[in-house]
Amino acid sequence: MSDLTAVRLQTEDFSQDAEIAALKASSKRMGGIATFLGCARDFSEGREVSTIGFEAYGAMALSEMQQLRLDAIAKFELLDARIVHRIATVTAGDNIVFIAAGAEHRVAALAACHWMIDELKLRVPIWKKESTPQGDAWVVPHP
Amino acid sequence: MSDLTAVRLQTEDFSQDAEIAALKASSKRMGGIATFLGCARDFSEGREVSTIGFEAYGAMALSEMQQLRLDAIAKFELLDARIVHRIATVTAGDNIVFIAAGAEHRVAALAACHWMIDELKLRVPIWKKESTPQGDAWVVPHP
Amino acid sequence: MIQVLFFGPVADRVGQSALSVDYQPELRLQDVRDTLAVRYPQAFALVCMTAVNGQHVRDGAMLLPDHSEVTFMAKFSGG
Amino acid sequence: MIQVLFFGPVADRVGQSALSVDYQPELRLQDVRDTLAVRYPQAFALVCMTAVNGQHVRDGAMLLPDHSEVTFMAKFSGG
Repeated sequence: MSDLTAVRLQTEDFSQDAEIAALKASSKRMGGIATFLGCARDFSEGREVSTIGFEAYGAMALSEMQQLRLDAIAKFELLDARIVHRIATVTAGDNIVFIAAGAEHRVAALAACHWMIDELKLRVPIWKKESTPQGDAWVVPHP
Repeated sequence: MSDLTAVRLQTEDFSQDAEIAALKASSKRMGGIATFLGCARDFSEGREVSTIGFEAYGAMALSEMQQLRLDAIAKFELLDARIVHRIATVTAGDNIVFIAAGAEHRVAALAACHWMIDELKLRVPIWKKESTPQGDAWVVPHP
Repeated sequence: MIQVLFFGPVADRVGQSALSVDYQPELRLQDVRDTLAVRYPQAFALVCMTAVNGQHVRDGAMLLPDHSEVTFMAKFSGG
Repeated sequence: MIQVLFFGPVADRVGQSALSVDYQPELRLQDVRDTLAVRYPQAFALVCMTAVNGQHVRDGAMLLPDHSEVTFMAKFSGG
């Protein structure tokens, strides 16, 4: 049985079905569930990418993700929310990050999901390195 | 092996994992996948709901959903999109509708997913009947 | 022959999900609607969209070809 | 002793992921930053956020308690 805590950093992949089942278990009043799944691409900023590696300041990243979940639940009156981020080396098509927001109605779920992935990128101390045929480079996000 | 056509009306439940895998198979350039899952609630407009039944004008519903998918792909430059709607009698917590939008970047995927579920409700000839302890009633959507 | 279909709340109020209307030349969509609305006023009070052969039609003046499938529909509530 | 942590691109440029700075009374966050920025100018050119004991700190005048964990971080690129 894998760990299905609502907020996790982990090496291994995750299952959307398992995450959604865990989210739904919190309420029978959940009418809308919005999710965002971030995946590794084989091409970025004009360069071929062979692998992507992640490094996190683990303790702080986890506490920032936990706070982000609570902030989203309060801000959008969610019934529940989940955030999972892999810290691993991945290749094209692999899952990287999963956000789920469950609410009574769809508008709150969709808005919360969008907000959570935007905030995660700003708040959570994780860094991404892309390996390309030209060498490795840490990604510098656009402002 | 269940049918994994990109647009479907079906009685049986579906798997998010299977849908996402099918969506991803279309491109290695997909960096963001946004999904919306609509579920049956045990409570609606102040009334307890025991079951929800759906009826569709099947041929038209399917062609409207197919067109909606193509419109979303064109409008948001998606790499792929999927729409699945169950036509069945469901109870609280059961899946009803699934929308997935895959794009190179998250903003397009999230916007397309939101747009598709809004448009589906406007365009697709499906009707919902709620069974409550007080009797059955077809749902009249708000304007 | 024109095939008329009803679904969901409209079918409930009509008491059936399909009926036929005799075809005649120059038959317009609005003619079929008017005839049926007199017979099923409660059902037609719900009708806010019409399709001919599975396509939305807004123009009641549309001439119906023989063997058309006409559907009078209440507001959708899927999703 | 103050424990200083580096991650990702900053760690790469420093050449290590942790180092220690001697504690002294009245030691401010900015003092540690200034000292290390002289030693590792290329790494600190990337630093745009600082945490003390896992909490974001913007005020360089913050006094560092002994045994603090200080982290100088480049812009995040997770997700």
